Amino acid sequence: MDILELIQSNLLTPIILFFLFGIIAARIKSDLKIPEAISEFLPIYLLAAIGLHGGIEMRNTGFENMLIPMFVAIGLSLLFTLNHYQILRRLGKFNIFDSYALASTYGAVGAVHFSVGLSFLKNQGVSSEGYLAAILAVLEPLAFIMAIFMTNMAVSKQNKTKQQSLGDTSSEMDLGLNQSKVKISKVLRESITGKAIVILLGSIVIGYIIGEEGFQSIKIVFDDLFTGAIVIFMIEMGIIAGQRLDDIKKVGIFLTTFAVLIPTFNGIIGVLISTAIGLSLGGAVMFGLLLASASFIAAPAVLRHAIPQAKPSLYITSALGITFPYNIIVTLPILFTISSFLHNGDGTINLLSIFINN
Amino acid sequence: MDILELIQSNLLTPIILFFLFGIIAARIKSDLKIPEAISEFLPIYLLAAIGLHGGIEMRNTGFENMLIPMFVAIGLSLLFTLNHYQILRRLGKFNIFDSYALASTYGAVGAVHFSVGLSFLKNQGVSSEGYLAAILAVLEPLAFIMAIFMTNMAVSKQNKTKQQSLGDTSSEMDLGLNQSKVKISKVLRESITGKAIVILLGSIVIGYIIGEEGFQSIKIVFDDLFTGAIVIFMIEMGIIAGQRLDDIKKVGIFLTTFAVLIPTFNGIIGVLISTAIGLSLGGAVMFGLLLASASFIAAPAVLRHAIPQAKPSLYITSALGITFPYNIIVTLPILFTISSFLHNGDGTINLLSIFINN
Amino acid sequence: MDILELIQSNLLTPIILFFLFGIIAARIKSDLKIPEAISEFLPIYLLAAIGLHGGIEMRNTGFENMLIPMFVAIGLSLLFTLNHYQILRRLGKFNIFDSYALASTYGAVGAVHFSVGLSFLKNQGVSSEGYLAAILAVLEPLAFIMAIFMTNMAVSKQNKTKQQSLGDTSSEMDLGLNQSKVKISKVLRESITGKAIVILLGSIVIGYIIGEEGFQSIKIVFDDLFTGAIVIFMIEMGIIAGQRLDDIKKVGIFLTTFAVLIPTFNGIIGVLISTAIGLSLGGAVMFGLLLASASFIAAPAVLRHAIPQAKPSLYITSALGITFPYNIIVTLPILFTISSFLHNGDGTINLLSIFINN
Amino acid sequence: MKLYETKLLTIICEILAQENILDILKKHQISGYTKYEVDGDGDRGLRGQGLKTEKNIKFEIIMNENKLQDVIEEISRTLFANYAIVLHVTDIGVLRPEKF
Amino acid sequence: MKLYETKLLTIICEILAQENILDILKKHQISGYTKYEVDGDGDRGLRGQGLKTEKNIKFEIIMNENKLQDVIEEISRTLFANYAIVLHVTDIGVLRPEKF
Amino acid sequence: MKLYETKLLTIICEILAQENILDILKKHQISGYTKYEVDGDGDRGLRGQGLKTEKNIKFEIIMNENKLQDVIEEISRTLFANYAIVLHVTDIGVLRPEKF
Ligand SMILES: Nc1ncnc2c1ncn2[C@@H]1O[C@H](COP(=O)(O)O)[C@@H](O)[C@H]1O
Ligand SMILES: Nc1ncnc2c1ncn2[C@@H]1O[C@H](COP(=O)(O)O)[C@@H](O)[C@H]1O
Ligand SMILES: Nc1ncnc2c1ncn2[C@@H]1O[C@H](COP(=O)(O)O)[C@@H](O)[C@H]1O
Ligand code: NA
Ligand code: NA
Ligand code: NA
Repeated sequence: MDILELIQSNLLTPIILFFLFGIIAARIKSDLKIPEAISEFLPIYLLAAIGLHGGIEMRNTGFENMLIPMFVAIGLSLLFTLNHYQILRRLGKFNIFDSYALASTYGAVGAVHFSVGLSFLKNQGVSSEGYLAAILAVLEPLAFIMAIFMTNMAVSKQNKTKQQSLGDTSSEMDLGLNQSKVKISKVLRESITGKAIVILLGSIVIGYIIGEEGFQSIKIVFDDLFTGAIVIFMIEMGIIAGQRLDDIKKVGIFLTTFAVLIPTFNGIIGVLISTAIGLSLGGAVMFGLLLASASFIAAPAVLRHAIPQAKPSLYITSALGITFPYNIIVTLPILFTISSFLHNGDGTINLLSIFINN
Repeated sequence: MDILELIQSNLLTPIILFFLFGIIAARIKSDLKIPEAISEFLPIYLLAAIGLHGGIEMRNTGFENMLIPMFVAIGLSLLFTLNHYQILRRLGKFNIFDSYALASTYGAVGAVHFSVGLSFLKNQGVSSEGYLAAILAVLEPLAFIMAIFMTNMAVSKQNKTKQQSLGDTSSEMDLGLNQSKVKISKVLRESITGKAIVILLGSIVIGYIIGEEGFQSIKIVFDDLFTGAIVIFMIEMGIIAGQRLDDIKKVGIFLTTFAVLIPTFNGIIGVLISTAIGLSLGGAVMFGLLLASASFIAAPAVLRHAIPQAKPSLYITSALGITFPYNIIVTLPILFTISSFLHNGDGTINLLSIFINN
Repeated sequence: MDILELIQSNLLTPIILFFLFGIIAARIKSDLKIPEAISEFLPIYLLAAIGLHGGIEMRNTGFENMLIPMFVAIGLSLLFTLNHYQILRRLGKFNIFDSYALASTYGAVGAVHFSVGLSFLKNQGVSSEGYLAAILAVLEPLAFIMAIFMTNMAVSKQNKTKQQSLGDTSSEMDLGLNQSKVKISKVLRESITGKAIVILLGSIVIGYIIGEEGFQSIKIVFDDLFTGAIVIFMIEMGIIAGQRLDDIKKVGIFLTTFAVLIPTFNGIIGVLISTAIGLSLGGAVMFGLLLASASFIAAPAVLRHAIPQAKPSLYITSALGITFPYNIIVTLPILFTISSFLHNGDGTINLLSIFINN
Repeated sequence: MKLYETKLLTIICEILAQENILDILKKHQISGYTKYEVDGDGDRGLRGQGLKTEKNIKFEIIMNENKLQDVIEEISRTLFANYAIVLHVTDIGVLRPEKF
Repeated sequence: MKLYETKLLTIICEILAQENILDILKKHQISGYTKYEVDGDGDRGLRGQGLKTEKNIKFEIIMNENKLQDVIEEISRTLFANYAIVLHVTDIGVLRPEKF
Repeated sequence: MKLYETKLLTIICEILAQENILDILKKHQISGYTKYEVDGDGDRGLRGQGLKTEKNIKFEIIMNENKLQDVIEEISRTLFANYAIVLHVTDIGVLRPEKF
């Protein structure tokens, strides 16, 4: 199957179709809505399921070999975030706040992406390394923390320059800047105790402890219902994306291009490097997808507090309205094709060694 | 099994029993309640499941042969609505607003009826034509639109007569009447983008696209859990019906009789005609049930806006408190018995040709 | 497997682990929360599942032999409640209101305990008598009703003494006391129409009517999903318990000891006596667990109204924060080991006859 | 800080009148309001149990006095007859009167 | 339109006192009120997290002045000691004073 | 019963400003407040649909007049620029003025 065929067949899965359906429902201004309690509960459920699955896999396969992928993922995530910032600030001419907010939104990872990816692989009959759920948990807060740290640094510098030139120390703006500087420890704390990470890490540990056998009694809830639950969640995601579609005009041509090219680029790099360090076909796809993903659930919650000067209409709309559909419809099949080629094609080793030697 | 036995065995299914249980819980003033988020979500889920099921069946069996049943259903639905109006206005002496509201409540169709019907057939090991879900979607807003249209017409006429006799054009009542006249396009729009129709049509299309195979990954959620989900919903429906039982006095003897005889009549006609135009045993039961059903979820939402002068205590109470339980307990087995007789009895063709020749 | 091993393996089941996880999440002040609609719905679902299960079992095995266990349970429950009161009032020096509130909290039974017990037995491949669900329903309000009755009696007596010594009849306190005296019929009424009992009894009856066969269509929802649903509920229970952990200081050393020893004692007595009157291995465990359990969902709702002078921080914290985790982690394996020994050990009959002869 | 006197209009109505209220606000160029779901009891009976369509909604709108008269006039004229509605007006102080 | 002066009584209480408040209203022949769930903090600590029974409820009752005195007298006498309750009174204007 | 005059400060703000408001209250030693989620519309557009983070929250705080000035001064200085916030003040009467 070539990429186009795979994209087409992926397009016709319930997950994608119900997402598109949600967008249409919102566009025709239907009053369809998944009740709030359900759409708040579903991410918790999805993360618990991802975590249990990952923990059980880690028990089966061990997690000694998880350290290298973990550090590579951390390194890439930080590198990419810096790269995004440079592109947005220099080429895109965004102000410093929007640049950092967007850079970290695309440097961060999305659990919904991850769920869709797992379900996609299940459909293809391909498995992936369990420890990727742990990498998801670690990457979650990483890009935000760095972006906030960098914003603080940049702000202090500006601040100092201003003070020197003005000699005035108690301006209101100053006050605001000092306030934002202390926030980093709070953000760090809140990220780590944030519900997403807590339920994900907790479920990984529990999955690891109970193993395949202990999982049997809850398998139907946390495994068999998984794809159906994603489908229901995708309706709501589609509706929210659809409601924001009007905002895309505000996003502009530069950011739209960014929101498509960057995930593709990050994802492909992710597949290549993870293949090189030994991940399986499915593992490389998930690794690439993690790096390709943008955060649209955590981002608004964290950034609105941490960088309140940045415009949410930019970072939420581009991540949820452009990148997410693009990734699950187009990027995912691309990454799968590349990974299949690298793992099954005869030229794999050669190709990789060439790539690495360069 | 004769009708009485079938009624009895139907009475003892979880769906009916939990509905009766809900009524009792409400009557003894228990504080039992299904949380709102759940009871808002369940109809969405049920409609999605119905739609997917219908779409998949349509893919299997094609939908060319759906046109005739569709037009017959539309015709019967309009005819029945007019018939209800005449009966209510002339025999029942209801005012014009209540007459139209009730006429359309009984001309419209109910998705909960449909769910219970599907589950009943599943229990009997009988299948039905997938396109009936599409007919459900089309019939949903039909009776309302006609009733509102007719009400507007009637009101304008009254209006004109009054103006001629009074020569006064700016009275407050007049204003109200003019207002209600413009509402029809809005009602039409809102009906079509209403969540019930949107999720139902969307799921039919998605079911048609994904087919049996694409459905596998979500089958457990959207098929295996179906009857259990209905049961939970029936508890809440029972509670609401039970809370309204006191209002039945207000409904009066005429409307109570209407609420029992009309569905029986409409349903039997439905089975006969649909058998004549070639529907299967199960399909004829569902077709009859559609025509027998009264709307008690859409009706309050639409009519309260569109014909605010009508009394909700009449149309909600009779539809939910009388017709719904009567239909699922009595009408459904009757329709099934008739349809079985028509389809399996040796005299089928003869009987039908006699019926048609008359 | 000896007790310690069993405790250890029980500790490592999803139910216990997710409960502990919830506690940790609350302690690190995570914002993790199961939405209210879900955590309100889950007990209703669990009780419906318990009831259906019990009803079906009763149909299989008859319920003539349920009368003796029922009366024994009632007798023990009342006896234990009085015993708790004596201990708390005399040894613990609690005031009369706190003593009665606590005595009934531990005399009452907990449906969550029961759910966990059922799931534990399922895991061990052991079944239990269906009529225990009916005993659960009967015991639920019993201890409360007695405690409130006793409180009223005690209060009237005090009241009379005071009036005689003061000769004053219209003091404000007096008014309060008279008010509390009339409450008993209201409490009785509210207990019996309370959602827990209503859904439990309703489901038992429905389960009895539909039997194994009628259950098939909803088995997946009300049986297969059971343990997974408990797991989700346990997260929330853990979070609530964790939030209350600070209050444990206020509970004091006496009540903490009480909260551990009393359930162990009551539970063991329960296993011994129920074995003596002929319950099966699993039935005796459930019987013991019922008597060992403390109520932490019904208690706050009933007692806060009925004995408002008692301190909720005492009875909720000790029941949910100490007794519940202790029971599902320690008491349950203890009771199971004892019951196994009594039922399988060769000395069973002898041991019992010795016990009874004493 | 100086508080400027203005008015708070509170409207409690059945949820079905919600759109009509919003239309009236729009017509009078009032773009700010706060709303939330409430339960209640009154001449038309208990509200807030059962179906979503049987709930009440409460609007709170800060506005200056001249608009107020027109708005309550229109609400009472067009909606009082057909819907369960209760409204009341409170004197309040705000910081940025130009916002309302 | 003329606004008639009347009173708005607001009561915030733990959900367990809800029935008692409703009883008192009934006793004083007050058939209209609005209520909704709220969270809060006060002398008796944070409310609104955790168990349903630990929530607060807020009542708003439009009533005329003479009933007001009796109602708040009874609430403070019978409920203040045992329940977390806060109440306050606001002057408001309504259109149909006979309704309250 | 005597009602003592005091103030009710009402704050409607996007949910993200919630922590900041609570911090300010704490700083001014105000330990009592009531809060609940609301929807709304205003200069910054419709709020209350979609994501949880896009909801509004409404605070109601009974407090005496001297604290009031400091609190609204700090809120307007530190939060008005970055968050959607509307606040207003009402005169109310309470029974136990020492509680606030
Ligand atoms: N006296 C009152 N005080 C506060 N709210 C009221 C009052 N009367 C009615 N309401 C509210 O207004 C709604 C409609 O009132 P009604 O039209 O009287 O049924 C009720 O459901 C209550 O929420
Ligand atoms: N100063 C205040 N302003 C507004 N609401 C308050 C205030 N103090 C207490 N409350 C509310 O009243 C409830 C009970 O108060 P308390 O008895 O002080 O715990 C609290 O949970 C709050 O919802
Ligand atoms: N005139 C108003 N009356 C009542 N509430 C308002 C008003 N204007 C704004 N609000 C509330 O305050 C929130 C923030 O206002 P804004 O900054 O104007 O968007 C809105 O979402 C509304 O809930
Ligand atoms: Na990323
Ligand atoms: Na019909
Ligand atoms: Na007990």
